[in-house]
Order: sequence, then structure tokens, then C-alpha cells
Amino acid sequence: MSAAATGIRTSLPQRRRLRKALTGTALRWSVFAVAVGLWQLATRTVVPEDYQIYFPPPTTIGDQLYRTWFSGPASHAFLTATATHDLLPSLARLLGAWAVSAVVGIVLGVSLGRSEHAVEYVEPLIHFGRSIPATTVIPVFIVLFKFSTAMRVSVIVFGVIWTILIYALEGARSVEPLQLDLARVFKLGRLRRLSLIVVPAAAPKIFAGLRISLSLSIILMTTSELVGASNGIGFFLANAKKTFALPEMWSAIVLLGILGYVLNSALLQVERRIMGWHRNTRRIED
Amino acid sequence: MLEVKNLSHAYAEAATKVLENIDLKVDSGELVSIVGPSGCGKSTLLRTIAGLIRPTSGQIRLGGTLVQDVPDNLAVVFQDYSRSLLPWMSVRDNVAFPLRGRGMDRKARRAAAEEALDAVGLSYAARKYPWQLSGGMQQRVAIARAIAYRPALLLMDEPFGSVDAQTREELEDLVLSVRANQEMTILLVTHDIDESVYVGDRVVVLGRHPGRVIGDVAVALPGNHDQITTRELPEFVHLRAEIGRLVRQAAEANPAA
Amino acid sequence: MLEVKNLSHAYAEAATKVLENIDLKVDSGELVSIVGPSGCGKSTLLRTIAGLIRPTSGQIRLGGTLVQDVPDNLAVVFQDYSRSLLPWMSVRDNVAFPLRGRGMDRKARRAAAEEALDAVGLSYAARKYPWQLSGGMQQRVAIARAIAYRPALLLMDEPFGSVDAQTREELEDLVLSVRANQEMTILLVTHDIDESVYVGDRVVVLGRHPGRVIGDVAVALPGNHDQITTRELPEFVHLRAEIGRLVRQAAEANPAA
Amino acid sequence: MRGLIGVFVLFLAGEVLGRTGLVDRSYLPPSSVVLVHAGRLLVNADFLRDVLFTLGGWSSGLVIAVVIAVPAGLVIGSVPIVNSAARVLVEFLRPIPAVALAPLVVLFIASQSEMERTLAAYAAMWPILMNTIYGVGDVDPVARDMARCFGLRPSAVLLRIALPSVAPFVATGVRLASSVALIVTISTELIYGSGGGGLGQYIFAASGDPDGTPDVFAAVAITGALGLALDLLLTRGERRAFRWHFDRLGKNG
Amino acid sequence: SGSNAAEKKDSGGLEKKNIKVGVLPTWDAAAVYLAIKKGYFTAEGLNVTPVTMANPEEAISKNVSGAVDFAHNGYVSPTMASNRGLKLRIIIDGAQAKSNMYVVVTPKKTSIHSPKDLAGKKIGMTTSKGLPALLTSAALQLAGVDTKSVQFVDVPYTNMGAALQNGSIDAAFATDPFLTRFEQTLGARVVLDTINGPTADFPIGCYHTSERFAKQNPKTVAAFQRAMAKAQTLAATDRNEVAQVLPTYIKGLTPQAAQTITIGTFPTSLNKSRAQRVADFMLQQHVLTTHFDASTLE
Ligand SMILES: Nc1ncnc2c1ncn2[C@@H]1O[C@H](COP(=O)(O)OP(=O)(O)OP(=O)(O)O)[C@@H](O)[C@H]1O
Ligand SMILES: Nc1ncnc2c1ncn2[C@@H]1O[C@H](COP(=O)(O)OP(=O)(O)OP(=O)(O)O)[C@@H](O)[C@H]1O
Ligand SMILES: [Mg+2]
Ligand SMILES: [Mg+2]
Repeated sequence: MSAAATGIRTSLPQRRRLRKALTGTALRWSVFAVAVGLWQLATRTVVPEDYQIYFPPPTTIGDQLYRTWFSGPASHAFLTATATHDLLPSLARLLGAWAVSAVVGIVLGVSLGRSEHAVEYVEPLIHFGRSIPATTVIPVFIVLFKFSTAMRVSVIVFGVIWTILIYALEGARSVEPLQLDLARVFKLGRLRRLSLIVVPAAAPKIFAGLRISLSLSIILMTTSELVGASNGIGFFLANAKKTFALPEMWSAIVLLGILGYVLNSALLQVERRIMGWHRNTRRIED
Repeated sequence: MLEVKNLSHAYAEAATKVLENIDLKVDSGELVSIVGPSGCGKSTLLRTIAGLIRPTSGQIRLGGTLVQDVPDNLAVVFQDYSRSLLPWMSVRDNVAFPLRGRGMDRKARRAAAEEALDAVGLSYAARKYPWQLSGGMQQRVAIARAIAYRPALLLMDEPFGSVDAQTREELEDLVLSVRANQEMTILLVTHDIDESVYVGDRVVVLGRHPGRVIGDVAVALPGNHDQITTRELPEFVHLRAEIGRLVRQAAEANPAA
Repeated sequence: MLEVKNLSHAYAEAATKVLENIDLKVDSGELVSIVGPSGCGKSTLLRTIAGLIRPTSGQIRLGGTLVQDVPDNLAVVFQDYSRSLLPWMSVRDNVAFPLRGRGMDRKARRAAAEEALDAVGLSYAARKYPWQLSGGMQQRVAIARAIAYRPALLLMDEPFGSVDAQTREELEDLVLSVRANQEMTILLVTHDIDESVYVGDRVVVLGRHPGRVIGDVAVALPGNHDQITTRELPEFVHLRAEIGRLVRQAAEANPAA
Repeated sequence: MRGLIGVFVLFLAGEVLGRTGLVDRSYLPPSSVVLVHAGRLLVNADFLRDVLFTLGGWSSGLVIAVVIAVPAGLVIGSVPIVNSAARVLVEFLRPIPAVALAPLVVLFIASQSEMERTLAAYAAMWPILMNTIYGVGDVDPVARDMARCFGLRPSAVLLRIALPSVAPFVATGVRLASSVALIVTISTELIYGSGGGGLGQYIFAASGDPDGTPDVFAAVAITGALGLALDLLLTRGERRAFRWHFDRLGKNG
Repeated sequence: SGSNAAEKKDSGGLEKKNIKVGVLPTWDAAAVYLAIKKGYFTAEGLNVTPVTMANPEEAISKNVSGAVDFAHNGYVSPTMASNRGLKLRIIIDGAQAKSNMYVVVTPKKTSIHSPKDLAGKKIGMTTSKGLPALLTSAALQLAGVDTKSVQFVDVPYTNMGAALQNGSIDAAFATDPFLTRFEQTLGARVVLDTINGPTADFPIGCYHTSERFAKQNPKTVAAFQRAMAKAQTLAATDRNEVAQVLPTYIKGLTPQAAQTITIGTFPTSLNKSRAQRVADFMLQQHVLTTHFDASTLE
């Protein structure tokens, strides 16, 4: 049993592995179910009566979630008008901004990470920039882009690019020295050295950055929709809050959680596919 | 071909010297074995020749030009072979990827990689990943990679340390035949004195604390190399005894703190 | 002491078996050498005995109880020794830290570590970090760590592969003396057939594709072990020839794809 | 030195943007104006008190986050059962903005500094947690096997093998979390400050002031500089604590 | 408990003596500061500390949670909160609007010259779900504009000037001190006065407490009401007194500007029909979907 406890497992036969995966899934969701159950209980016991209106039970939230977002016709993939109006534009901006940040952040981070000089010029800027709350630079983006999609996308990009950049940078910096020697000996050009050695070696950290930044972009997507917006989950959330539509507000919060979970799982699939070697060399199991 | 002049190296400012006043000349096409006690600076010497570390003082010339950076047309088999294999590439790709710089197309690279893997007896493992191989197999992949690259100068740091006696002999012969066919210059670090005599045209013995050349023995064995007959030659037996004595002396030198 | 019964192992469902029907009995205090061609499964066997991987089938018993997990009182010198040293600890701490589990206080741990480092000739490097050491020095640190731990069962996977001949002989004698003084049971994987005969009470030869025991030769050499005289004994010469033949046969077996 | 050049380029860009006249200067002041205002703020005792207040929220939030997230990450990363169990919850909670929870947290926590601490800790926890989990996955299995063979208990493997080798990874997480904590502290002050003070409250008040725009930008710039300073501090600590790591990578001269 | 009893004794029968009041930093909160300044609270045995609130929702949450005992607020948010089931009591009528106080402005260069031109345009306002939106749509209806064609977007005052200038919005809902500011820096012009006809004297400020607090502390509530009534009367009659306290809690307002900014009226009695007027108006403007009986707020 202590093998389980230290997380070191080697090569279980397929069947055992499948069984484990299934019990893993079952376990995961049963824990989730228990958590929701406790929450349901808490809303009626722990929460003082005066505030109970602020904390509707999960059943109410679930019902609201369904009615507000997912009770649409089958022809619209069960999305309601609210969902097409608020969820889809948010999602598009979020994914667009995240993709832009990922590309720029990784390219910049990896190239900076392997060039000691360039990084010295920019590093202070990176730490300066990432400490600034995105909300406080919104005016600048308004000046540049008005209340356009570009403005919202840039708020998200501004908020998350630093994370991706830093992880890519750290990843590129901590490549096994012997592998870099190898690149030097075999006279790999800059581009080949990056693509064959540095990027794969940095990949575990790059993915860590991507995962952290993904949920961060959801947060910033919400933030970017607080100013001058006419749609979006953040817009919906803010309105629900202002009008004391608490179940609606909770439904949006839960929706954000679901969004994060789904996007993260998708990213995890990609990671698993690309980084099979890493999981195997490190003997990581799910 | 290679000329090391008055080379000294210390790893850090204050530290004691690892190498001191090394002088060494290697002709084109020569195969020089380097032996010496553990920690005497053999790997350090190879790394300075490869241009991977800059020596504290002294010069290295390759074909007349000063080595400032990693020279072209060089291959290294690192002592820490398992770390030098890239875990994200299959065995074949690990062997093939340096060939990109050689202007070879994908197919040619593959063919060359497969040929080299075959030479080290690993063609059956081409599609595996490094972490699926035993230690000895990994070491042979590193050797295959260096050979497939067809460098003008090949540096090998204890390349046969993890393989069994039989495979080791085959690899020794492989290196000899590669050298003969391709006009390669080879420096080979080894702990096996028999091996140093068997494969080397010369054996350089390094002493310790600090690392200095304490012997440079020319090997002149008659006839073709053959694992059984060559090792039975009286010249062979004599040489191994001589070199063994030198290493033994060096190993007994007292280590500085 | 140790009993391996009908052990087989394949690394993945579909893969060919690496080990097949291994049967092995080792008495308490015995030193068994294991030899075999590269990739035949020696390391895999040691890892199953250490409880690090669970064999596909078969049983391992240690002192009568089934090995399900890593057994107590065990030490291993890994083939990939450089990765088994912790880069954030000095050499001394690397040797000393497993002793925490032995209920020794700081001072006692230090003393034990220094004693072991002295035994492998590295007391002068105690304050360095692993990555500041040469390959052979790192390997000796790993040996010192295992010895300082004073395990009941010691598994060594090619522990002397990276050191020079002289040091190697000293380490062989060190292992022999440790075994004699501490009633240790030792399994030692080696590629050096002379070594397997010199240190072993028995030599187990593994074949390849799949790994099977193809020979189990008892070594009974008269007199005390001595690096020079023992190796000249006719029994020694005979045994090494016999085992050499077995390994050679095994190495020539055709590898399955 | 080179860093200063980078900063100077940013300064120039801000100056040019501010002077193009695209927008009235009072809504997007050029860098030089911001600099003057920043200079004035830095000798203003009230403002410095706000900075200290924010630093209080930041530091306590960050410390709480580290104390919770590092052990949690170690356990989640190394015990598959806990990993399975925690994963849904973690992935579900991570994308929920701390600020969206503020209206609810405010019911339970009246004091502004406590609120800042709570929200900053909540937000800063995730990068540290994720990094620790990733770091545990990155531990060399040979080192881990070695420790197990020497009879280290799972807890000791965590403490002696996993923790030190994830430490550089965790340090990256802490540095990231540091700016997250700063951002959340300030945002909380900005949105839910109750007159307690802090940089965010200052920005809120200044943005309520029709003439306050340059002060807003100055405060934002000071925030960035603060983040930079904190990062330098953490980096220095990191280099000192993990000397072996940087020496090994050849990064310490 | 014992300590409560002790407190009651030396505070002249008041259930609670140390009181926190949440205030939004707008002109009408001046009454609280006047009451403190003039000692009206002390005279009632109350020790009042004002706590700045960031927005109406925070004021309500903190009032419900007891972090503040009373809260200064607009009428719209408490009405919506009550409609959703939160138990609040309005105890003081705080402020009402005056013409030219809440206006819609356009930048200097604009094609909008009359209220009618606002059709199909984007108007920025601090909250598109609160009072500004209510007043603007009522005024637009009065001017015969189809409000469906007009888009209200949320823009905090921080960003309003820039947004107005670069055309992100066509017009902005503004009040002092921002109104003056926009006029000065942007040459902004008033195109629509939202306090007009049905919105004349519109109730815009009140003080509320939680139902629980009102039940448990009737004497404290009464004492607070008495002190505030005096302060409201003073504020209603002496503009100069008001101007003097404004800069003490509105950051960035100069004493000179405090003298000239447009402020509304301080009512001096709690007129119970006023909450109902707001609720009915909200229903009419479709902010509420069903009739809300404002007497639950009393
Ligand atoms: N990175 C380093 N930093 C500091 N000292 C080092 C470093 N690498 C090696 N040394 C020291 O330099 C000396 C020579 O090391 P080197 O690796 O060259 O020896 P070697 O002859 O290859 O030994 P081996 O046969 O054991 O591999 C050793 O004393 C070692 O401690
Ligand atoms: N993690 C792994 N996954 C899959 N296959 C593996 C793995 N490790 C080892 N193998 C395979 O198992 C076989 C035996 O490996 P093992 O390391 O036990 O050999 P060995 O006898 O120790 O060889 P050497 O002397 O070269 O170290 C090899 O064919 C190798 O490719
Ligand atoms: Mg070496
Ligand atoms: Mg092995």
C-alpha cells in the first residue's frame, strides 16, 4: 500500500489499469458529489438565516443553471438565448485571447530563456507588467481599442501572457546542461536547438504555464466584461449581482467552474498526448 | 590534427587545478587511448577539447586553428550517456537528429541511423524510447549516434563501460573499423587497460592531483587486430603491464583535500 | 534468505517477456554474482527483488515472507548512479541521510558517512556536491551510501563500471570485507567475468530473449582472496573460461524484434 | 543595467502614446507626467501608509497560500487517490474569480484587511498548488526509488526527496503567486475597500477625483515597481536557497 | 447577556451605542457627517463611525451581515434586494433629485443636438441596471425616443472621459463633480436633463437597516432617526454647512468646487409613499417584473 502512497507505480497490466482508471473516475465524482452534498447541507445549517438568500442550495443553483443556460432547443445544442448571447461571445474571446497569449508567450519565453542578454533587458519589464492589475490598465486599452472585442481580448492577454512567458522562460532556462552540450557538439542551429531540444525539455513547464493561464484567462474574461460590455458571462454576473438575482449569479459562478473544468480537461488530453514521454520517464500515473 | 599546449584548468577561481600543463599532439587518423585513475581529469580534458569548457590557460588547436568554440565535425560520447539521450525522441530519432545539420533528407537520415543501430546490435530497438532500454543499450545508442554522424574527430568517454564482455569486444572492433574506413581521429577514455592497448595507436596516461600527462606510450602491435590473437601477443602483454604500472602509481598519489 | 520462484516479467501487456521463469535461491551471507549480456534483464531482476517493480508473475520471498513492497533493511546501488545522488545535498549528506531511519543521531550519521567515504577513497570530497564529481567518484559515493547503511541485503547493479582498474580492485576487496564483517547478503551484477568469479560465492548467468537462468556456477576458491594470487589459481582460470563461454553463447542468441 | 534600458524603452513608449493627442492628456497622461506624480506620491506619508497596508494584505495572503498549497500540492501530487479525489474540485474552483466571490465573502468577513488576506490567499494558492503538483511529477524516479530502497517512509520521501527537488518549481509558483496576491489585494481594495486604506483604495479614490488620472497612473506604475521589487527579493531568496540548482545549471557565474 | 445589560444602563436605554454607518461617497451623505460634526449623535447617546462603501450592493451585504448597523444608499438597490427577499427597513429618506442634476452629455464634436438624436446611440453610465438607466429611459420616453434603440453600457467614471472622447460611447450620463469636469476638459454639452416630468423630485437616497437590527434595537433606531432628522434639516437649509463637509469625505473635491457643484434636495421627513414611488417606477420601466409592495420596507 505504501507503493500507492508514494505514487510510484510501474507498468500495471492493461486490465488492472483500466479498472484503476474507472475507480479513479468513480472516486473523483463521488468526492465531488459528497462535496456538493455537504454544500447543500451547509446552506441550511451553517449559513445564518439572514444570509441564506445569498447562499441558495446547490439544487436551486442547478435548476437555475439549467433554466438560464442549458434549457434551449436541441437545434441550438440546448443553449438558451442567454447562453448564445453571453456564453458564446465570452468563450470566443477567451479562447482567442488565450491562443494569442500562448503563441506569443511561448515564442518569446523560450527565445528569451536561452539568450542571457535579451532576458536582462526585458526581465524587469515582465515583473513590472505582471504585477499590475489588468483592471487598472483597462483605460489604456479603451483609448487604443474603444469598447471592441480587441479591447477585451487585450485585457485578457495582458493578464495572462506573463504567466505563460515566465513558465516558458523558466522551462527554457532549466534544460539539462548535458543536452545543451549535445546541441553544441552536433552544431545544431538556433532554430533546431530550440525545436529539438529546448522546447521539448521545457514542455513540462510550458504546459504547467498553459494550465494555470487557462483558468486565469477565464478570470480575466470575466473582469474584461465589467466595463462597457453588452454581453458575456462577466456582464451577466455583474448584472445579476447588482439586481440581487442571487441564484442567477451563482449559476454564472458555477458556469465559470464548469468552463474551467472542461477546458482544463481538454488541455490535459493534449498534454498527455504530446508529453507521453514525460509521463513515462517520470512514471506519472493518473 | 589536434594540438593541446600547456593546458591547465580549474573549475572555479579558488579551486585546485584539475589539469595542469597538459601537452598532447594527435595526428590525423590516429586513435589515442586515455587512461588514468578516477577523478584525474580525463572527462575534463575531453570537454575542453570539445570546446564545451574554456580552459583556465593554455591552447587547443585543431587543424591549425585555435579552438574557441565547439569545433565543426565533432562528435562526443558522453560518460553520462543516459542523460545525453533525449527522452522525447525514439531511439532512431536520437541517432538521426544530429544529421539534420548534415543536409541529409529524412530518408537518408533514417537509413544512416538504422545502419548505425545495426552496427551496435540495436536495430530491433529503433522504435523504442531511451527509458525503455537497459543501461548497456542506452550506451550503445549514444555510440551509434556518434558514429552515424561521421565526425572528423570523435571523443568517447568510457563508451563501453556498461556492456558485457562480448558486446564490448564487438564495439571495440566496430570503432577500429570505423576509424579505418572513415579517416576519423579518435580520443577514447577508458578504464580498461587491455582495451586501451587493444584499440589505441598510443596510450596517454594521466596522473592525478593535478592531472598531468605521466606517460605517452606508443602501441605498435604486429598484424591485424583480432580479439583473441592480439591479446596473446607478448608485446600486448608487455604494454598492458607497463601501463598498468603507471596507472597504479598515479592512483596511489595522495589526493589533495 | 532470498527465494525467487518462477518469476516472469514483461514491461507492458503486449511486450515480450524480459524475464521468464527465474528460479533463484540465495542463502544468508552469500554473495552471488549475476552476469549476462546487455539487455538480458539483470537490472529488471534486481528491481523486482527490491520490490520496486511488481513482476508479472511469480514470487519473491525474503526470509520466508512474500515481497510485496520494498523490504526493510535493503540497500541498492543503482546502475544509473548519477541520477540516484541528490543534487541538493553534499556528498557527505548524500551518504548520511538514509541513516536517519536507523535512529542514529546527527553526529553518529556523520561519522558513519565519513567512515564509508574514507573506505571508497573519497573523504577529501565530502563537502562537494555530486555534480562536482567525476563519474567514477559519483559511483563511489553511491557505493559508500549503500555500505554505510549496513543493510541485510545489498543489491549492486554494475557498481564498479566507471572506476579505474586499481580502484576497482580495492572496491572489490572492500565489498568482500564488508560482507565478511557484517553478515550481509549481496547480489552483484557485473559485466566483468573475472570480477564475478573473484567476488562471488556463486555466479548466476542469465540468458537473453527472454532472460532465463542458463547457468548457476558455484565458486570454490581455496585460501584467502587476494587480487594477485587468487586470479592466478587454476580453478579461477577454469571458472572464468566456463562462465565466459556461457555469456558468449547467451549474447549470440538472436534478439527478438 | 540592461534592465534599465528596457524600462526606459517602456517609458518612451508611454510618453509617445500620451503625447500623440489621440486622447486628452487628462485621460492618458504621458510618462513624464506620471513620473512626476509618482515622485510626489512617494514622499506622501498617507500614500506610503496605503502602500504598507497593501503590503500587509499581500504578505499575509501569500504566506497563507504557501502554507496551505505546498503541503496540499505534495500530497495531491504524490498520492494518486487524493489526486483523483481532489482533481475535480481543484479544476472547478480555479477559474472562479476571487472578486466574484467577494460579495459573498463580505458577509462573513467585515474587516477589510482580513478580506484582502482571504481573497489573496485564495487566488495565490492555485499557482503554488499547480506548481507543486507538477513539480512532484518531475521528481527523478531513480532518486525516488533510491529513497524507497533505503527504507524511507512515504512521508520522508515527500519531505526529503520530493520537496527539495520540487523546491525550484515551487519557487516559480511562489513568485507568480506573489504578483497574483498583489493584484488581488489591490483589486479587493479597489472594489470592496471599506475605508481601511491600501493602494487599491487610493486608486479608487483618485479615479473618483476628476483630476486624479495622473495619480491613478502613478499609483499603477508604483504597483508595478512594487511587484518588481518583491520579485527581485524573492529571486534573491530563491538563488540563495537553491544554490545547488543554479550552480548545476551553470547559472551562478 | 450581562455585558449587554451593562451597556444598556450607561447608554440611557439604547440597545447599542457604538454604531457603524455605511456611506456611499456622494453629496447626500453629508447629513451623516453634519450630524457627527454638530454632535447630534452624541446628544442621543450614539457614537457613530462612518464607513465608506464601494457600491450599493456592498452597503446592503454589510448591513445584512451586521458589519454596519445602518447604511446610506440609493432607493433602487434596496428595493431590488427586498424584492428578492432580503429583509431591509428604510428608516430615513435621504435625498431627492433636482433638475439639471442628472444629465446626459455629449462630447464637443457630435451629431447629437437634441434628445431625439440619442435614438440608436450608445450611452455610458456607471450602472445600466440602476438609477441612471431608469432616469435616462424615462426622460427619453418623455422626449419620444424609442428606448429599445438606445444602448446603455456600463462605464465607471474612471473610464468615462476617455470613452466619451474616443467615441467608444456617444453620450454619457453624468453628475457632479464629473459633469463639471467633462464640461471643462472635453467641452461636453448637456443634451438631456433626466429629472423632468415623472422623475421630478425623484427619491434618490435613503438610510436602511436590517429587519433584525430594527427589531432588536428599536430605541437605537429611533435615536438615529432623531439625530439624522436634525442633520437633514440643517443640510436642507444651510448649503454652506454642506459644502464644508463634502471635501472631508469625497476625495479630490476641492472646497471651491464643493461650493458650486449641483446637489439635490435634503427631505426632512420620512414620507412612506416615496419608496413605493420608486418601486412603481421600476415596474413601469420593467426593472421589476411584478408589483412590489414597498410597505415591506417600512
Ligand atoms: N562541474 C565541476 N565543478 C567542480 N569540480 C568538478 C566539476 N567536474 C569535475 N570536477 C572535478 O574535477 C576533477 C576531474 O574530474 P573529471 O570528471 O575530469 O575526472 P575523470 O578523470 O573523468 O574521472 P572518472 O574516471 O571518474 O570519470 C574531479 O576531482 C572532480 O571533482
Ligand atoms: N521501463 C522499461 N520499459 C520497457 N522496457 C524496458 C524498461 N526497462 C527495461 N526494459 C527492457 O527490458 C530488457 C531488460 O532490461 P534490463 O535493464 O533489465 O537489462 P540489463 O540486463 O540490466 O542490461 P544492461 O546490462 O545493459 O544494463 C531490455 O530489453 C529493455 O529494453
Ligand atoms: Mg570521467
Ligand atoms: Mg542493467
